[in-house]
Amino acid sequence: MNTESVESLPESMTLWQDAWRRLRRRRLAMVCLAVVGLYTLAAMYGECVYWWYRLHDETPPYKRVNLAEQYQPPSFLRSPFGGRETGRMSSLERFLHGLKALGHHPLGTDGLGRDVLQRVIQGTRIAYQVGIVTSLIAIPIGVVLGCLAGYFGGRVDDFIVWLYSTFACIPGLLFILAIAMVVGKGLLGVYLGIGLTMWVGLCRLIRGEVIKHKERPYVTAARALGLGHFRIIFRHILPNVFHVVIVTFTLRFPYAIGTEVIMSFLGIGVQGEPSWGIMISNARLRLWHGVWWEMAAATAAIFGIVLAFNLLGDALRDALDPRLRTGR
Amino acid sequence: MALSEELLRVEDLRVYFSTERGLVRAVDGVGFVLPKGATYALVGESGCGKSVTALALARLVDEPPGYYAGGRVLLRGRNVLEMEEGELRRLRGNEISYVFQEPAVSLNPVFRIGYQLAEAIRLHRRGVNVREEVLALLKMVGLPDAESKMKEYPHRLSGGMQQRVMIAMALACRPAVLVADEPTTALDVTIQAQILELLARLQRELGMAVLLITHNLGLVADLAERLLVMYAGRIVEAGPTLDLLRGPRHPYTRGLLAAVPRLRSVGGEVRGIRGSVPNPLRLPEGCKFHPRCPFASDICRRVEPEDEWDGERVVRCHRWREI
Amino acid sequence: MWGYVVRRTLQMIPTVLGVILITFVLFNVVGGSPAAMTLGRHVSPRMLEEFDELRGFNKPLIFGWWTGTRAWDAAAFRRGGMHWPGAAAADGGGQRMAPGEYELRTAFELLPETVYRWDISFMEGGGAEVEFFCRGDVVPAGRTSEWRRVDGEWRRVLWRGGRSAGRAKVTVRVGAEPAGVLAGLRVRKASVMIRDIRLARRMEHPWDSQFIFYLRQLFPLELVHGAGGGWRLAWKGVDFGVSYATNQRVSRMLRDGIIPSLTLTVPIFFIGLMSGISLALVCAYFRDTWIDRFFVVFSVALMSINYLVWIVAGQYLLGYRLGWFPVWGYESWRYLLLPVLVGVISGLGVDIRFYRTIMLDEMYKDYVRTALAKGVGGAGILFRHVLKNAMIPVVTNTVIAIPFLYTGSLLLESFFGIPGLGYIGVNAVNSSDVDVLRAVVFIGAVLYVVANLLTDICYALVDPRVKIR
Amino acid sequence: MKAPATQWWRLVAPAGLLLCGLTCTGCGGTRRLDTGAASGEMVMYGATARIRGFDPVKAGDVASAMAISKIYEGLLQYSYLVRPYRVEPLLADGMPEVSADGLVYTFHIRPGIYFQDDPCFTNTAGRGRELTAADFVYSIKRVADAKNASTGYWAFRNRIVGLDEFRKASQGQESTDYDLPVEGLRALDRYTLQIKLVEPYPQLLWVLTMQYAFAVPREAVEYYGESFLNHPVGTGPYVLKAWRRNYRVEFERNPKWSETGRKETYPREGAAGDAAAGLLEDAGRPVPFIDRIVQFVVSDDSTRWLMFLTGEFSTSGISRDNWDAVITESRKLDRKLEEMGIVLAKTPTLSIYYLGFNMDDPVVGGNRKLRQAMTCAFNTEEWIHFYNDRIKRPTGPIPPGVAGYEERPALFPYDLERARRLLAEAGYPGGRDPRTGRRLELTLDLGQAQSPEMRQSTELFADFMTRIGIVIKPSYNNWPTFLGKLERRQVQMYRLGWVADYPDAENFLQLFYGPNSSPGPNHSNYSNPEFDRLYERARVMPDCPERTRLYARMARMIEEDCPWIFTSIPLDYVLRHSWLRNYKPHDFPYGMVKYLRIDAAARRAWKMRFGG
Repeated sequence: MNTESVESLPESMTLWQDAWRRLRRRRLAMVCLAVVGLYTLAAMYGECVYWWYRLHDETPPYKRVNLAEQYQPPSFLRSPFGGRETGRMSSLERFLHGLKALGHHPLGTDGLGRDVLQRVIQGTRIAYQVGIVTSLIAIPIGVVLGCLAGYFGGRVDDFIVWLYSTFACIPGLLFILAIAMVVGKGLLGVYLGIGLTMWVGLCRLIRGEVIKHKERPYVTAARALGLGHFRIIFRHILPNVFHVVIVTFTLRFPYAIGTEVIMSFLGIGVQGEPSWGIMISNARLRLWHGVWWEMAAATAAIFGIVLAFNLLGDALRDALDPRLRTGR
Repeated sequence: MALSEELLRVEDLRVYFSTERGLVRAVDGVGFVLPKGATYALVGESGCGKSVTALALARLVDEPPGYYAGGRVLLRGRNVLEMEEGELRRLRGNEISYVFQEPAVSLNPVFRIGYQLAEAIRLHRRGVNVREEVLALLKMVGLPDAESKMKEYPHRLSGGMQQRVMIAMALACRPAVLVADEPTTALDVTIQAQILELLARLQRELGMAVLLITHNLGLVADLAERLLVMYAGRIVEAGPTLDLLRGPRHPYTRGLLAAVPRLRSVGGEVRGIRGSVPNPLRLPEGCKFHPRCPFASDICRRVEPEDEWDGERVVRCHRWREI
Repeated sequence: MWGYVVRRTLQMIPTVLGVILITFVLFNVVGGSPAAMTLGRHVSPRMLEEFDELRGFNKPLIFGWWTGTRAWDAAAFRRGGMHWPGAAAADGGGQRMAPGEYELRTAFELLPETVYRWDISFMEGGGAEVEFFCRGDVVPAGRTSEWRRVDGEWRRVLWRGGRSAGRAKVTVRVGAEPAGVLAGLRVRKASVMIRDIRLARRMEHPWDSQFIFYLRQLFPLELVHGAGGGWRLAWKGVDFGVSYATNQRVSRMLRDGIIPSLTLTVPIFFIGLMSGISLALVCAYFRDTWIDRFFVVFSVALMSINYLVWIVAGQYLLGYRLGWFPVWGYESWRYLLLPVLVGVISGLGVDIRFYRTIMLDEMYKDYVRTALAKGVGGAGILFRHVLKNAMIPVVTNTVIAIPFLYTGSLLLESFFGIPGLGYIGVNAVNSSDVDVLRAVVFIGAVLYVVANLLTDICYALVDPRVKIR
Repeated sequence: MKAPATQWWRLVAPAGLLLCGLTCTGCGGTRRLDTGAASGEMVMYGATARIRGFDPVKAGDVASAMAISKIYEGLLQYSYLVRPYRVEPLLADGMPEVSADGLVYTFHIRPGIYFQDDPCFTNTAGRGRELTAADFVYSIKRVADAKNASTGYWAFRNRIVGLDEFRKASQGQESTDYDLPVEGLRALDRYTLQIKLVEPYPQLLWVLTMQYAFAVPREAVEYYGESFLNHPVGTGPYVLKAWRRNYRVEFERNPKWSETGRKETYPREGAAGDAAAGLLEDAGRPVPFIDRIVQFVVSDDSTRWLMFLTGEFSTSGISRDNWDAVITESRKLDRKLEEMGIVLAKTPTLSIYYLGFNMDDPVVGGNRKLRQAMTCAFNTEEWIHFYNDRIKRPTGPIPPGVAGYEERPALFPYDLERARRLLAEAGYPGGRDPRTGRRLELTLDLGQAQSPEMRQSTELFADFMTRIGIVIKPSYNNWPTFLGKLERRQVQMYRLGWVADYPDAENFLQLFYGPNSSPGPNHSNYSNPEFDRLYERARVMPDCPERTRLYARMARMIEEDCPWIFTSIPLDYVLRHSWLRNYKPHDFPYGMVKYLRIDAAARRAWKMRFGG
């Protein structure tokens, strides 16, 4: 088919510009990007709240118990524009009153009277932390080991392949749980558990790519110029395989979030902070009695971010690496 | 030649592709007539649209992204482009069949050769002894030890043999038209000659019409009766092979011929064509060749030339008489 | 072919060794007190030590001459846990001790005929002198020149003031009558700060370690002196130890758990495979139409729903609200319907996407065009040509998933009360049941390695292009 | 023709097995839950926690103890109906003769008690033999055997003459010699057992009702070896029919009872009000009533609740989250449930839940004012509200219903002002640590992090403390890790409960006895020479007013010193279906299932009306 040759026609554009252009043309991808942006903002806001209260040495509102307000449904279900006390108000006053009521626990409260929305935002903060920190653990390990294995081959390759195949053959979730058990409960356990299992796939991909690129003329040329091995690997080959890292990152991010949720739910994840998994776990029992909003909020939050990242990851993969295209 | 019966007529064929970057007019107004038993060659640089033209003859272009924007392909008077799916299926492999350029990937890797041949026979012919027919076909294309080769998987054969199998498969139902899309590109030079020879022999024996698609002018000189030169989705020049090779009229054909290295001109320079194939998304105004044409004048930049007939020869150029 | 299998089997060995190493390292640093779990609420240090001894928990990890003893809790002192009569409370990470005599009272009497070592570290002496003394049936070990025997007790000066920090080690051998053995410190001239006192016991053999113990459980080959006088190797059967949470042999727990796991995962596996492939074929057949696009979005959406949500929603809506399925239990096949359904649906998104990618990759291959040109119809291309080629990645992907059948679906089992290996695994995590967890992980890993081998063999069987040397 | 047939089987057999696996193993040879009644058999279904085995020496957890007590029996048992609790003879023929100095106990054992039939009795070709005094000697020795790592050795340690020596001898590699005589533990003749004590041990009678003193036949232990804990062989009302670990356990009426003509009867004597409650209707009738007991290991609250509602389980607790659906504002049972014939029983339990301070910790251990301040800041009312009134606030270490408990106001009741004042006196004005200028931060360690109720109530407690300016940092652990930390004294604060082993204040007060410090049960490492002296005195005293006064005085000392914040005494709310008869809540319900009866007709009728 000639479309291939059509698309590879020269245009003075870097890979990244080209990818961005492809991406921008996808409406769905842009929507996802916007959603991810929203979540990022929420996470940053959550981080600010957290640190503000931390620095002021005060208890943040999402941890403050108010038993008088427990199990309040979301504000939009509480008929904010009606109610008894609005009887003698003018319509404008009533409207303003309604707005204020809408802003009061918009997603309801949980069993200790804490605002669900605030807790969902804090959950976003935790989810982002988990996604980012696990990537910060997994990506350097995966990239460095993958590059070394692919480039040097021989003994180095044997060792690294042995290492990752050993890691790969241990059942995933159990391995993560076990690591978390060793490190101890809490975020550190989550980070290490997920991070130390996530590098394997990346390492394998990078190794494959590097092996391919090692044979390319530009590497031979660089070698002919007498460049050092590490310079060749990290200055010449790595930029050419870095799109693999980007795509892996976007596809692994939701995985990390989902795993964190499961770990927290099982009680070996985040401790003392409102994570989505903990919210689901708290809300589960009340669900039988119709208190659905805490469960729904956490579930929807997870669904949104994971869906956005999944779709974005697909689009990115299509844009960055047409050979890996999965079709539309 | 002119007396021959008309078999395939292509009129103003237009095949466009809608890609992410825009519309690609891969084939834009191609027309020719292929008589029964004749061998025509379609030549041009890669990307000029010749493969798409070939595929369009049996409506094999992937839709989407491609679509047929206009024109007709008449095989024995019936328009292929308007056929029902079932009718098309009966046509393909039966009346018009193909030999593709890379036999290594064009054969299904997980089926035995015998099966793939038999499939072609079973689809269109009833009441024949399939096994014997397969053996006969393999013998016909000169495959030694046909009996055992039948049971082999494609990857166990050499490139030349694979291409012979492809040809055998194409000939399984004695088609009226054989389209050979660069059948020799992926092969060694020595094998190339064998395959072309084989094609020539089979064409003589079976009396079918052959449309040979190639970018290599030298190869087709002996084989084809008529040359069709394509550039940017259009046939820019056509005519009997010898006439055309001796006296090319379109500047593009001239350029192509000049670019063929000749033994005689050792030490002489090989001249190519300036510039490169234009971006199909942004074809120039007027004559599509004018940016690379040494003879381009003002009119070439503005107005697209029409076909000009001169006996059996056609050319699309404003200034062919002048140069 | 056989040569290939043998060679690949040999290549498995390093991986299995790696797994052994990882599982050992991982699970031997796990915190927690199995002894307290087993022995109940009324424990004493002595009982703990006896328990450790029984289970080999007090051995060194891989190699070592010295091992800790519960007779003296190493951690207690640094946090100020020790109170000698007359000594001030601990502060600044140490215990200040005024001149006087202090007994190092152990929680229980030491073992007879055993070598013990006190390891004491000091800080800012300020001119103090510290002497170690030891009474009873005990002999100093190590350099004897430093020891003096006075008044029926052994004495040794450990610390003379002037230094800002330091530590001293005292080694003694307890005799046959440990009952009267008493050690202590005498502080003279000025007060001294003691940071830490540890007591260690000497092993008879440095390789008498937990790692070797573990290896010998996994590779229970033993040299046995045969009846005929010669030596021979005997295989004693793999032993995964005893679960302290259930008091059961781990191997037996695994045996009991495997059937329920399989009854859950095998249906999930096959139904998932079938539905995944058929939906992927639908996608491939209708590629680039709205049906295909719908399935793409559908599968990504399915993928994005957390496993937990499926379980909770399944139990709540289908089990409780609609009453279609039993919510919990493992009594008859009806109890498996809901977990199987949840398992299939939660895996469907990934499956559809994966198989669709494979199918579409194949759809754009050149041989498809050849088949089209031959006149093969859409269905023929899809089911004959494409499917057979797509089976190569499908089969390999499938075989590699088989070991995960064994561990079952961790969450499914624990939430639907299916007493399989996943359930056992989660329970083991929650109760730090190291032996069980280690065995589950280990067997899972070994199965994975074997499945890898099978995958390669299958690959060779399915794909005629792969040559086996 | 034969070859193809075998070939065919080879193909079909695995597939068939798989199919069987799918269907048969699923049902495990059992019928649907509710069909047992149809055969005229009286079957009871219920939930249980995971059972760890049927070896009485390892009956450390409630679930195992409950299961073991269905099969094994001891010399004595608690009376079912009488309150306050009292022991009565079971396998013993009357109460023991006690020497004047309280050191020698002589028991006569009922003749004609037989163990169940079991292949382990090789001498009698599998027929169960008669129980003798030697069986008790053997069984208690088993508890002392170091190799058994029994959870119950504490009950006899330093108590029975010569038993500690036996334990010492049982250490080491070679197998334990059970023929080694123990002076304080002798079978005088076939039916007479003599126990000699080192010092007076008035709690011995309570101890002898516990699983650790149950009679185990030596044949079974030796026959089954390591798997003895899967093969219980006892004298009790039930035998183990089937056991799928982690999932399901089934008991069946012990056929040996009818075979040997053994008769146990329903008690004729009850506490006040029992007759009115219909608890004496079956007085004098032979027990057990129920033929078959099936229990499931359901770890999930909501699942258990659902199975109760559908009538599969005959009793259920009420979790916090089910509360509103079950109990009305006025602490009555919900009307709808009442109409379904569900009955609510509510009693305080003999247990105390608390937040302990590690007295070794430099911050909280040395600062009594700080601990008192935190006790004052503990908002009892909100705590009880959070638990939906399912708890009572304890005032001291002795729960009500036990001698030594005093009905009086707490020394440090909820009082924020006082808490702030005390906190300032403790050196943390406004909660600020003057050294850092920030709020005082304390770490609270917990086990069982997976329970949402645990987590949420901890967050509530943390909130109480922030009101006086102290930050609580919870640290969740799994249970063993938590115990490990306690054992190594690595915690600052911790959350735990104590369920009584027997109804005697001594059992609670020993939690503060210095020598019992971690790893012993005194996890607060509380050490007070005065308290220790009183404890040592009270421990050997028989039940008398003076001892009760001593207990009360000790409890006051503890309350004053605040090594714990006493948080709750759970009220046991149990729901049962009306067709379950003779149910009375009991703090030590081990072996009491034999008194329960199911009204089969009533259950059938109920099922017709309400069962899905």
